[in-house]
Amino acid sequence: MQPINRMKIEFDSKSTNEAFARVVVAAFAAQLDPTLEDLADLKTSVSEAVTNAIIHGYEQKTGTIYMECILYSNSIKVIIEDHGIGIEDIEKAKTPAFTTKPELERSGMGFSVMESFMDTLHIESEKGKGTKIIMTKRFSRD
Amino acid sequence: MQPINRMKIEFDSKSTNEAFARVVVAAFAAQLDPTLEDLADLKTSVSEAVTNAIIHGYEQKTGTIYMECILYSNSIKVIIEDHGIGIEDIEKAKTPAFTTKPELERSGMGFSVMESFMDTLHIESEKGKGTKIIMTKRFSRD
Amino acid sequence: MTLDITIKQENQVLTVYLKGELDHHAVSKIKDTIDLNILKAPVKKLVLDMSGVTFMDSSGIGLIVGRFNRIRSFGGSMTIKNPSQTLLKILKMSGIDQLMKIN
Amino acid sequence: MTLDITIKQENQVLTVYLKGELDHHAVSKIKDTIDLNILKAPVKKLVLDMSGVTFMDSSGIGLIVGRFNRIRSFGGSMTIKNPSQTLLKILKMSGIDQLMKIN
Ligand SMILES: Nc1ncnc2c1ncn2[C@@H]1O[C@H](COP(=O)(O)OP(=O)(O)O)[C@@H](O)[C@H]1O
Ligand SMILES: Nc1ncnc2c1ncn2[C@@H]1O[C@H](COP(=O)(O)OP(=O)(O)O)[C@@H](O)[C@H]1O
Repeated sequence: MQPINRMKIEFDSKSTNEAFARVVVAAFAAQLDPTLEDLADLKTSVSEAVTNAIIHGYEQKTGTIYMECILYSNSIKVIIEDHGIGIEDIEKAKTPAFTTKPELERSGMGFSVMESFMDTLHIESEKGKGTKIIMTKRFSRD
Repeated sequence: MQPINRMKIEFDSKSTNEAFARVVVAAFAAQLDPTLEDLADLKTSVSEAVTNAIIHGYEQKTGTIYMECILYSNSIKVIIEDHGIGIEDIEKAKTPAFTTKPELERSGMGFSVMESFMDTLHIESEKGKGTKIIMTKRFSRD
Repeated sequence: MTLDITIKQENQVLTVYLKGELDHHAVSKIKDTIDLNILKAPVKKLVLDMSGVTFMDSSGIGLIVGRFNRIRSFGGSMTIKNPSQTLLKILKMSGIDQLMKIN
Repeated sequence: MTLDITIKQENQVLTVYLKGELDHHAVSKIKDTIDLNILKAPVKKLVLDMSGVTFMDSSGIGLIVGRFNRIRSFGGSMTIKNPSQTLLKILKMSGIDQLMKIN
Protein backbone atom coordinates (compact mmCIF):
# COMPACT_ATOMS: atom_id res chain seq x y z
CA MET A 1 0.00 0.00 0.00
CA GLN A 2 1.44 3.35 -1.09
CA PRO A 3 0.90 6.30 1.26
CA ILE A 4 -0.80 9.20 -0.53
CA ASN A 5 0.14 11.85 2.02
CA ARG A 6 2.00 12.09 5.29
CA MET A 7 2.77 14.56 8.03
CA LYS A 8 4.68 14.66 11.29
CA ILE A 9 4.09 17.08 14.11
CA GLU A 10 5.54 17.72 17.55
CA PHE A 11 4.03 19.91 20.23
CA ASP A 12 4.26 20.70 23.94
CA SER A 13 2.55 18.38 26.44
CA LYS A 14 -0.01 21.03 27.38
CA SER A 15 -3.67 20.20 27.82
CA THR A 16 -4.70 22.97 25.39
CA ASN A 17 -2.98 20.90 22.70
CA GLU A 18 -5.46 18.02 23.12
CA ALA A 19 -8.04 19.93 21.06
CA PHE A 20 -5.31 21.13 18.69
CA ALA A 21 -4.17 17.55 17.99
CA ARG A 22 -7.75 16.52 17.20
CA VAL A 23 -8.19 19.38 14.72
CA VAL A 24 -4.89 18.57 13.03
CA VAL A 25 -5.72 14.89 12.52
CA ALA A 26 -9.28 15.64 11.43
CA ALA A 27 -8.09 18.24 8.88
CA PHE A 28 -5.54 15.82 7.49
CA ALA A 29 -7.96 12.88 7.33
CA ALA A 30 -10.60 15.12 5.70
CA GLN A 31 -8.70 14.66 2.42
CA LEU A 32 -10.18 11.13 2.27
CA ASP A 33 -13.71 12.44 2.79
CA PRO A 34 -14.51 10.11 5.71
CA THR A 35 -17.99 9.74 7.21
CA LEU A 36 -18.74 11.90 10.26
CA GLU A 37 -18.85 8.78 12.43
CA ASP A 38 -15.42 7.58 11.29
CA LEU A 39 -13.99 11.05 11.84
CA ALA A 40 -15.49 11.21 15.34
CA ASP A 41 -14.01 7.79 16.21
CA LEU A 42 -10.60 8.93 14.97
CA LYS A 43 -10.70 12.23 16.90
CA THR A 44 -11.73 10.48 20.11
CA SER A 45 -8.91 7.94 19.82
CA VAL A 46 -6.31 10.65 19.11
CA SER A 47 -7.60 12.59 22.09
CA GLU A 48 -7.13 9.52 24.32
CA ALA A 49 -3.56 8.89 23.22
CA VAL A 50 -2.49 12.55 23.45
CA THR A 51 -4.15 12.96 26.86
CA ASN A 52 -2.35 9.83 28.10
CA ALA A 53 1.00 11.24 26.98
CA ILE A 54 0.27 14.46 28.92
CA ILE A 55 -1.13 12.90 32.10
CA HIS A 56 0.68 9.59 32.38
CA GLY A 57 3.74 9.88 30.12
CA TYR A 58 4.90 13.30 31.27
CA GLU A 59 2.82 13.39 34.50
CA GLN A 60 1.67 16.91 33.55
CA LYS A 61 5.24 18.24 33.42
CA THR A 62 6.89 19.78 30.33
CA GLY A 63 7.56 17.39 27.49
CA THR A 64 7.17 16.96 23.77
CA ILE A 65 4.55 14.84 22.05
CA TYR A 66 5.26 13.43 18.59
CA MET A 67 2.45 12.60 16.21
CA GLU A 68 2.66 11.16 12.71
CA CYS A 69 -0.19 10.58 10.26
CA ILE A 70 0.04 8.51 7.12
CA LEU A 71 -2.84 8.55 4.66
CA TYR A 72 -3.54 5.62 2.36
CA SER A 73 -6.23 5.62 -0.30
CA ASN A 74 -8.83 4.38 2.17
CA SER A 75 -7.29 4.42 5.65
CA ILE A 76 -5.11 6.34 8.07
CA LYS A 77 -2.29 5.32 10.37
CA VAL A 78 -1.65 7.54 13.40
CA ILE A 79 1.45 7.23 15.58
CA ILE A 80 1.55 9.11 18.89
CA GLU A 81 4.73 9.02 20.94
CA ASP A 82 6.08 10.46 24.17
CA HIS A 83 9.47 10.22 25.85
CA GLY A 84 7.91 9.97 29.29
CA ILE A 85 7.83 7.38 32.07
CA GLY A 86 6.67 4.44 29.97
CA ILE A 87 4.25 1.63 30.83
CA GLU A 88 5.26 -1.13 33.25
CA ASP A 89 2.79 -3.79 32.13
CA ILE A 90 1.06 -3.16 28.79
CA GLU A 91 -1.48 -6.00 29.12
CA LYS A 92 -2.61 -4.71 32.50
CA ALA A 93 -2.77 -1.12 31.20
CA LYS A 94 -5.18 -2.27 28.48
CA THR A 95 -7.61 -3.81 30.98
CA PRO A 96 -10.87 -1.82 30.97
CA ALA A 97 -11.16 0.42 34.06
CA PHE A 98 -7.51 -0.06 35.02
CA THR A 99 -5.82 3.24 35.84
CA THR A 100 -2.75 4.28 37.81
CA LYS A 101 -4.21 7.76 38.37
CA PRO A 102 -7.56 7.23 40.15
CA GLU A 103 -6.86 10.40 42.17
CA LEU A 104 -7.23 12.33 38.91
CA GLU A 105 -10.56 10.59 38.28
CA ARG A 106 -9.21 8.79 35.25
CA SER A 107 -11.71 6.17 34.12
CA GLY A 108 -9.17 3.67 32.84
CA MET A 109 -11.14 3.49 29.59
CA GLY A 110 -8.66 5.21 27.25
CA PHE A 111 -7.17 2.08 25.71
CA SER A 112 -10.62 0.46 25.52
CA VAL A 113 -11.85 3.46 23.50
CA MET A 114 -8.87 3.28 21.16
CA GLU A 115 -9.33 -0.48 20.69
CA SER A 116 -13.02 -0.21 19.99
CA PHE A 117 -12.96 2.97 17.82
CA MET A 118 -9.92 2.12 15.67
CA ASP A 119 -9.31 -0.99 13.56
CA THR A 120 -5.89 -1.81 14.97
CA LEU A 121 -4.03 -0.66 18.08
CA HIS A 122 -0.42 -1.43 18.83
CA ILE A 123 1.40 -0.24 21.96
CA GLU A 124 5.17 -0.09 22.37
CA SER A 125 6.56 1.10 25.67
CA GLU A 126 9.67 0.86 27.80
CA LYS A 127 9.84 1.95 31.42
CA GLY A 128 11.70 5.24 31.73
CA LYS A 129 11.95 5.66 27.95
CA GLY A 130 8.46 6.41 26.74
CA THR A 131 5.44 5.10 24.89
CA LYS A 132 4.44 4.78 21.25
CA ILE A 133 0.86 4.18 20.16
CA ILE A 134 0.27 3.00 16.60
CA MET A 135 -3.31 2.85 15.45
CA THR A 136 -5.02 2.49 12.09
CA LYS A 137 -8.52 3.09 10.86
CA ARG A 138 -10.14 2.08 7.59
CA PHE A 139 -12.73 4.54 6.36
CA SER A 140 -16.08 3.17 5.32
CA ARG A 141 -17.71 4.54 2.17
CA ASP A 142 -21.14 6.13 2.60
CA MET B 1 9.42 37.11 25.77
CA GLN B 2 8.62 33.57 26.90
CA PRO B 3 6.84 31.31 24.39
CA ILE B 4 3.62 29.91 25.82
CA ASN B 5 3.23 27.09 23.31
CA ARG B 6 5.06 25.74 20.29
CA MET B 7 4.69 23.14 17.59
CA LYS B 8 6.63 21.88 14.61
CA ILE B 9 5.19 20.07 11.63
CA GLU B 10 6.47 18.60 8.41
CA PHE B 11 4.34 17.51 5.48
CA ASP B 12 4.60 16.57 1.79
CA SER B 13 4.82 19.34 -0.80
CA LYS B 14 1.36 18.53 -2.19
CA SER B 15 -1.13 21.24 -3.08
CA THR B 16 -3.83 19.59 -0.91
CA ASN B 17 -1.62 20.48 2.05
CA GLU B 18 -2.01 24.22 1.43
CA ALA B 19 -5.44 24.15 3.05
CA PHE B 20 -4.18 21.73 5.70
CA ALA B 21 -1.36 24.10 6.70
CA ARG B 22 -3.83 26.96 7.04
CA VAL B 23 -6.12 24.94 9.32
CA VAL B 24 -3.16 23.85 11.47
CA VAL B 25 -1.89 27.38 12.01
CA ALA B 26 -5.37 28.78 12.60
CA ALA B 27 -6.17 26.06 15.16
CA PHE B 28 -2.91 26.72 16.98
CA ALA B 29 -3.30 30.52 16.95
CA ALA B 30 -6.92 30.17 18.13
CA GLN B 31 -5.56 29.63 21.64
CA LEU B 32 -4.83 33.38 21.73
CA ASP B 33 -8.38 34.23 20.72
CA PRO B 34 -7.36 36.51 17.81
CA THR B 35 -9.82 38.69 15.88
CA LEU B 36 -11.23 37.18 12.68
CA GLU B 37 -9.30 39.74 10.64
CA ASP B 38 -5.96 38.89 12.26
CA LEU B 39 -6.66 35.20 11.77
CA ALA B 40 -7.50 35.75 8.09
CA ASP B 41 -4.27 37.74 7.56
CA LEU B 42 -2.27 34.95 9.18
CA LYS B 43 -3.93 32.19 7.14
CA THR B 44 -3.38 34.08 3.90
CA SER B 45 0.31 34.64 4.65
CA VAL B 46 0.84 30.99 5.58
CA SER B 47 -0.90 29.97 2.38
CA GLU B 48 1.49 32.18 0.36
CA ALA B 49 4.63 30.74 1.94
CA VAL B 50 3.50 27.11 1.70
CA THR B 51 2.36 27.55 -1.91
CA ASN B 52 5.74 29.11 -2.77
CA ALA B 53 7.57 26.12 -1.27
CA ILE B 54 5.43 23.77 -3.40
CA ILE B 55 5.55 25.71 -6.70
CA HIS B 56 8.92 27.45 -6.58
CA GLY B 57 10.99 25.62 -3.97
CA TYR B 58 10.19 22.09 -5.09
CA GLU B 59 8.85 23.03 -8.54
CA GLN B 60 5.83 20.77 -7.90
CA LYS B 61 8.02 17.71 -7.36
CA THR B 62 8.12 15.64 -4.17
CA GLY B 63 9.63 17.35 -1.18
CA THR B 64 9.05 18.07 2.48
CA ILE B 65 7.84 21.37 3.93
CA TYR B 66 8.76 22.28 7.51
CA MET B 67 6.59 24.62 9.52
CA GLU B 68 7.10 25.84 13.07
CA CYS B 69 4.75 28.00 15.15
CA ILE B 70 5.68 29.72 18.38
CA LEU B 71 2.97 31.38 20.43
CA TYR B 72 3.71 34.29 22.75
CA SER B 73 1.13 35.90 25.01
CA ASN B 74 0.03 38.26 22.27
CA SER B 75 1.71 37.25 19.02
CA ILE B 76 2.76 34.34 16.84
CA LYS B 77 5.95 33.53 14.97
CA VAL B 78 5.66 31.21 11.97
CA ILE B 79 8.66 29.66 10.23
CA ILE B 80 8.13 27.90 6.90
CA GLU B 81 11.06 26.14 5.29
CA ASP B 82 11.80 24.07 2.20
CA HIS B 83 14.94 22.32 0.99
CA GLY B 84 14.24 23.27 -2.60
CA ILE B 85 15.97 25.35 -5.28
CA GLY B 86 16.37 28.53 -3.21
CA ILE B 87 16.05 32.16 -4.29
CA GLU B 88 18.73 33.78 -6.45
CA ASP B 89 18.02 37.42 -5.55
CA ILE B 90 15.82 37.98 -2.49
CA GLU B 91 15.34 41.73 -3.03
CA LYS B 92 14.17 41.16 -6.60
CA ALA B 93 11.88 38.32 -5.46
CA LYS B 94 10.16 40.71 -3.03
CA THR B 95 9.34 43.24 -5.76
CA PRO B 96 5.56 43.39 -6.27
CA ALA B 97 4.48 41.56 -9.45
CA PHE B 98 7.88 39.91 -9.90
CA THR B 99 7.55 36.19 -10.64
CA THR B 100 9.76 33.54 -12.22
CA LYS B 101 6.71 31.45 -13.12
CA PRO B 102 4.49 33.67 -15.29
CA GLU B 103 3.58 30.57 -17.33
CA LEU B 104 1.74 29.29 -14.22
CA GLU B 105 -0.11 32.61 -13.97
CA ARG B 106 1.60 33.50 -10.71
CA SER B 107 0.85 37.10 -9.82
CA GLY B 108 4.17 37.83 -8.12
CA MET B 109 2.21 39.20 -5.15
CA GLY B 110 2.99 36.48 -2.60
CA PHE B 111 5.74 38.32 -0.74
CA SER B 112 3.77 41.59 -0.92
CA VAL B 113 0.84 39.86 0.79
CA MET B 114 3.09 38.44 3.51
CA GLU B 115 4.73 41.83 4.06
CA SER B 116 1.46 43.69 4.28
CA PHE B 117 -0.53 41.10 6.29
CA MET B 118 2.16 40.22 8.86
CA ASP B 119 4.10 42.55 11.15
CA THR B 120 7.55 41.28 10.24
CA LEU B 121 8.85 39.18 7.35
CA HIS B 122 12.34 37.78 7.11
CA ILE B 123 13.58 35.65 4.20
CA GLU B 124 16.66 33.43 4.28
CA SER B 125 17.58 31.54 1.14
CA GLU B 126 20.54 29.93 -0.54
CA LYS B 127 20.54 28.78 -4.14
CA GLY B 128 20.29 25.00 -4.34
CA LYS B 129 19.79 24.66 -0.59
CA GLY B 130 16.34 26.02 0.15
CA THR B 131 14.33 28.85 1.62
CA LYS B 132 13.22 29.81 5.11
CA ILE B 133 10.46 32.35 5.74
CA ILE B 134 10.17 33.79 9.24
CA MET B 135 7.15 35.95 9.92
CA THR B 136 5.51 37.32 13.02
CA LYS B 137 2.12 38.81 13.76
CA ARG B 138 0.94 40.69 16.83
CA PHE B 139 -2.72 40.14 17.60
CA SER B 140 -4.85 43.18 18.26
CA ARG B 141 -7.35 43.07 21.10
CA ASP B 142 -10.99 43.64 20.17
CA MET C 1 -11.87 25.68 22.11
CA THR C 2 -13.28 25.88 25.65
CA LEU C 3 -16.26 24.38 27.40
CA ASP C 4 -19.04 26.63 28.67
CA ILE C 5 -20.90 25.66 31.79
CA THR C 6 -24.28 26.95 33.03
CA ILE C 7 -25.78 25.83 36.32
CA LYS C 8 -29.41 25.89 37.49
CA GLN C 9 -30.58 24.88 40.98
CA GLU C 10 -34.27 24.22 41.60
CA ASN C 11 -36.04 22.12 44.27
CA GLN C 12 -32.88 20.18 45.17
CA VAL C 13 -32.27 19.41 41.48
CA LEU C 14 -28.94 20.68 40.16
CA THR C 15 -28.90 20.92 36.36
CA VAL C 16 -25.53 21.41 34.66
CA TYR C 17 -25.61 22.50 31.01
CA LEU C 18 -22.38 21.88 29.11
CA LYS C 19 -21.48 23.42 25.76
CA GLY C 20 -18.35 22.64 23.78
CA GLU C 21 -15.77 19.86 23.81
CA LEU C 22 -15.49 17.69 26.90
CA ASP C 23 -11.88 16.53 27.06
CA HIS C 24 -9.29 16.34 29.85
CA HIS C 25 -8.46 20.06 29.49
CA ALA C 26 -12.12 21.05 29.87
CA VAL C 27 -12.85 18.54 32.64
CA SER C 28 -10.05 19.93 34.79
CA LYS C 29 -11.59 23.40 34.45
CA ILE C 30 -15.21 22.55 35.35
CA LYS C 31 -14.93 19.76 37.93
CA ASP C 32 -14.55 22.08 40.91
CA THR C 33 -17.40 24.32 39.77
CA ILE C 34 -19.80 21.37 39.74
CA ASP C 35 -18.57 20.05 43.09
CA LEU C 36 -18.88 23.45 44.76
CA ASN C 37 -22.48 23.64 43.62
CA ILE C 38 -23.20 20.16 44.97
CA LEU C 39 -21.93 21.34 48.37
CA LYS C 40 -23.58 24.78 48.35
CA ALA C 41 -27.16 23.59 48.78
CA PRO C 42 -28.79 20.21 49.36
CA VAL C 43 -28.94 18.29 46.06
CA LYS C 44 -31.09 15.19 45.61
CA LYS C 45 -30.57 14.92 41.87
CA LEU C 46 -27.78 15.94 39.50
CA VAL C 47 -28.77 16.36 35.84
CA LEU C 48 -26.01 16.66 33.26
CA ASP C 49 -27.45 18.19 30.08
CA MET C 50 -25.10 17.32 27.22
CA SER C 51 -27.13 18.75 24.33
CA GLY C 52 -24.34 21.28 23.64
CA VAL C 53 -21.46 18.83 23.91
CA THR C 54 -19.92 18.20 20.48
CA PHE C 55 -17.07 15.99 21.61
CA MET C 56 -16.30 13.71 24.54
CA ASP C 57 -13.56 11.24 25.30
CA SER C 58 -12.89 9.02 28.34
CA SER C 59 -11.96 12.07 30.44
CA GLY C 60 -15.68 12.86 30.26
CA ILE C 61 -16.42 9.33 31.54
CA GLY C 62 -14.12 10.08 34.47
CA LEU C 63 -16.00 13.31 35.18
CA ILE C 64 -19.39 11.58 35.08
CA VAL C 65 -18.37 8.63 37.26
CA GLY C 66 -16.66 10.98 39.73
CA ARG C 67 -19.78 13.16 40.12
CA PHE C 68 -21.97 10.03 40.27
CA ASN C 69 -19.96 8.68 43.22
CA ARG C 70 -20.07 12.03 44.97
CA ILE C 71 -23.80 12.61 44.60
CA ARG C 72 -24.52 9.02 45.63
CA SER C 73 -22.46 9.51 48.82
CA PHE C 74 -25.01 12.21 49.69
CA GLY C 75 -27.85 9.82 48.90
CA GLY C 76 -28.68 11.52 45.59
CA SER C 77 -29.09 10.29 42.02
CA MET C 78 -27.77 11.35 38.63
CA THR C 79 -29.18 11.58 35.08
CA ILE C 80 -27.58 12.29 31.72
CA LYS C 81 -29.69 14.27 29.26
CA ASN C 82 -29.59 14.77 25.50
CA PRO C 83 -26.29 13.18 24.49
CA SER C 84 -25.66 13.08 20.72
CA GLN C 85 -25.33 9.74 18.90
CA THR C 86 -21.55 10.10 19.05
CA LEU C 87 -21.61 10.65 22.82
CA LEU C 88 -24.08 7.81 23.33
CA LYS C 89 -21.61 5.45 21.70
CA ILE C 90 -18.89 6.15 24.26
CA LEU C 91 -21.36 6.34 27.17
CA LYS C 92 -22.60 2.83 26.31
CA MET C 93 -19.14 1.47 25.59
CA SER C 94 -18.01 2.44 29.07
CA GLY C 95 -21.13 1.11 30.82
CA ILE C 96 -22.39 4.49 32.06
CA ASP C 97 -25.86 3.48 30.87
CA GLN C 98 -25.78 0.72 33.52
CA LEU C 99 -25.07 3.24 36.31
CA MET C 100 -27.61 5.95 35.61
CA LYS C 101 -30.53 7.06 33.46
CA ILE C 102 -29.71 8.50 30.04
CA ASN C 103 -32.47 10.27 28.14
CA MET D 1 -11.65 21.44 1.20
CA THR D 2 -12.50 21.90 -2.47
CA LEU D 3 -13.86 24.75 -4.49
CA ASP D 4 -17.22 24.38 -6.20
CA ILE D 5 -17.82 26.09 -9.51
CA THR D 6 -21.14 26.85 -11.23
CA ILE D 7 -21.33 28.48 -14.63
CA LYS D 8 -24.17 30.37 -16.26
CA GLN D 9 -24.12 31.74 -19.84
CA GLU D 10 -26.72 34.29 -20.94
CA ASN D 11 -26.65 36.94 -23.69
CA GLN D 12 -22.88 36.77 -24.09
CA VAL D 13 -22.42 37.21 -20.35
CA LEU D 14 -20.57 34.35 -18.65
CA THR D 15 -21.15 34.28 -14.88
CA VAL D 16 -18.89 32.08 -12.79
CA TYR D 17 -20.03 31.37 -9.21
CA LEU D 18 -17.29 30.16 -6.90
CA LYS D 19 -17.84 28.52 -3.52
CA GLY D 20 -15.10 27.52 -1.10
CA GLU D 21 -11.43 28.38 -0.67
CA LEU D 22 -9.59 29.90 -3.62
CA ASP D 23 -5.95 28.86 -3.27
CA HIS D 24 -3.36 27.46 -5.67
CA HIS D 25 -4.79 23.94 -5.35
CA ALA D 26 -8.29 25.12 -6.25
CA VAL D 27 -7.13 27.51 -8.99
CA SER D 28 -5.30 24.72 -10.81
CA LYS D 29 -8.54 22.70 -10.83
CA ILE D 30 -10.93 25.35 -12.16
CA LYS D 31 -8.83 27.44 -14.56
CA ASP D 32 -9.40 25.18 -17.56
CA THR D 33 -13.14 24.93 -16.89
CA ILE D 34 -13.49 28.72 -17.07
CA ASP D 35 -11.29 29.00 -20.17
CA LEU D 36 -13.22 26.28 -22.00
CA ASN D 37 -16.44 28.18 -21.36
CA ILE D 38 -14.91 31.41 -22.64
CA LEU D 39 -14.07 29.59 -25.88
CA LYS D 40 -17.34 27.65 -26.23
CA ALA D 41 -19.57 30.61 -27.07
CA PRO D 42 -18.97 34.31 -27.72
CA VAL D 43 -18.45 36.10 -24.39
CA LYS D 44 -18.57 39.89 -24.09
CA LYS D 45 -18.48 39.99 -20.33
CA LEU D 46 -17.08 37.69 -17.66
CA VAL D 47 -18.59 38.03 -14.17
CA LEU D 48 -16.84 36.34 -11.26
CA ASP D 49 -19.28 36.00 -8.37
CA MET D 50 -17.24 35.53 -5.19
CA SER D 51 -20.08 35.59 -2.64
CA GLY D 52 -19.29 31.96 -1.71
CA VAL D 53 -15.53 32.39 -1.49
CA THR D 54 -14.36 32.19 2.13
CA PHE D 55 -10.63 32.41 1.49
CA MET D 56 -8.35 33.77 -1.24
CA ASP D 57 -4.62 34.25 -1.52
CA SER D 58 -2.45 35.61 -4.36
CA SER D 59 -3.11 32.48 -6.43
CA GLY D 60 -6.62 33.90 -6.80
CA ILE D 61 -5.11 37.18 -7.99
CA GLY D 62 -3.24 35.17 -10.64
CA LEU D 63 -6.48 33.50 -11.71
CA ILE D 64 -8.32 36.81 -11.99
CA VAL D 65 -5.57 38.62 -13.90
CA GLY D 66 -5.14 35.62 -16.21
CA ARG D 67 -8.86 35.52 -17.08
CA PHE D 68 -8.92 39.33 -17.42
CA ASN D 69 -6.12 39.23 -20.01
CA ARG D 70 -7.85 36.42 -21.89
CA ILE D 71 -11.27 38.04 -22.05
CA ARG D 72 -9.74 41.37 -23.02
CA SER D 73 -7.89 39.69 -25.91
CA PHE D 74 -11.38 38.84 -27.23
CA GLY D 75 -12.50 42.43 -26.71
CA GLY D 76 -14.57 41.61 -23.63
CA SER D 77 -14.67 43.01 -20.09
CA MET D 78 -14.63 41.52 -16.59
CA THR D 79 -16.36 42.25 -13.28
CA ILE D 80 -15.90 40.90 -9.75
CA LYS D 81 -19.06 40.53 -7.69
CA ASN D 82 -19.75 40.21 -3.96
CA PRO D 83 -16.29 39.76 -2.46
CA SER D 84 -16.19 39.63 1.36
CA GLN D 85 -14.31 42.30 3.33
CA THR D 86 -11.38 39.89 3.66
CA LEU D 87 -11.26 39.32 -0.10
CA LEU D 88 -11.64 43.02 -0.82
CA LYS D 89 -8.51 43.68 1.21
CA ILE D 90 -6.33 41.48 -0.99
CA LEU D 91 -8.09 42.60 -4.21
CA LYS D 92 -7.27 46.21 -3.38
CA MET D 93 -3.78 45.46 -2.14
CA SER D 94 -2.92 43.90 -5.47
CA GLY D 95 -4.52 46.66 -7.55
CA ILE D 96 -7.25 44.49 -9.10
CA ASP D 97 -9.71 47.31 -8.33
CA GLN D 98 -7.76 49.45 -10.85
CA LEU D 99 -8.21 46.86 -13.62
CA MET D 100 -11.91 46.04 -13.37
CA LYS D 101 -15.18 46.84 -11.67
CA ILE D 102 -15.78 45.30 -8.23
CA ASN D 103 -19.27 45.43 -6.77
N1 LIG E 1 1.61 7.46 27.45
C1 LIG E 1 1.61 6.77 28.60
N2 LIG E 1 2.69 6.78 29.40
C2 LIG E 1 2.70 6.09 30.57
N3 LIG E 1 1.67 5.33 31.01
C3 LIG E 1 0.56 5.28 30.24
C4 LIG E 1 0.47 5.98 29.00
N4 LIG E 1 -0.73 5.74 28.47
C5 LIG E 1 -1.37 4.91 29.32
N5 LIG E 1 -0.59 4.62 30.40
C6 LIG E 1 -0.93 3.73 31.53
O1 LIG E 1 -2.02 2.90 31.17
C7 LIG E 1 -3.12 3.09 32.06
C8 LIG E 1 -4.44 2.92 31.34
O2 LIG E 1 -4.60 3.93 30.36
P1 LIG E 1 -6.06 4.31 29.84
O3 LIG E 1 -6.77 3.05 29.46
O4 LIG E 1 -5.92 5.34 28.80
O5 LIG E 1 -6.81 4.89 31.12
P2 LIG E 1 -6.61 6.24 31.95
O6 LIG E 1 -5.92 7.27 31.11
O7 LIG E 1 -8.01 6.64 32.27
O8 LIG E 1 -5.80 5.88 33.17
C9 LIG E 1 -2.89 4.47 32.64
O9 LIG E 1 -3.54 4.63 33.90
C10 LIG E 1 -1.38 4.52 32.76
O10 LIG E 1 -0.92 3.81 33.89
N1 LIG F 1 10.22 28.92 -1.48
C1 LIG F 1 10.76 29.46 -2.60
N2 LIG F 1 11.74 28.80 -3.26
C2 LIG F 1 12.28 29.33 -4.39
N3 LIG F 1 11.90 30.51 -4.92
C3 LIG F 1 10.93 31.21 -4.32
C4 LIG F 1 10.32 30.72 -3.13
N4 LIG F 1 9.39 31.63 -2.75
C5 LIG F 1 9.43 32.63 -3.65
N5 LIG F 1 10.37 32.39 -4.60
C6 LIG F 1 10.73 33.27 -5.75
O1 LIG F 1 10.23 34.57 -5.47
C7 LIG F 1 9.36 35.00 -6.52
C8 LIG F 1 8.28 35.89 -5.98
O2 LIG F 1 7.46 35.19 -5.08
P1 LIG F 1 5.99 35.70 -4.77
O3 LIG F 1 6.05 37.15 -4.42
O4 LIG F 1 5.39 34.80 -3.76
O5 LIG F 1 5.21 35.58 -6.14
P2 LIG F 1 4.72 34.31 -7.01
O6 LIG F 1 4.61 33.10 -6.14
O7 LIG F 1 3.40 34.74 -7.53
O8 LIG F 1 5.75 34.12 -8.08
C9 LIG F 1 8.86 33.71 -7.13
O9 LIG F 1 8.40 33.87 -8.44
C10 LIG F 1 10.09 32.81 -7.03
O10 LIG F 1 11.00 33.09 -8.08
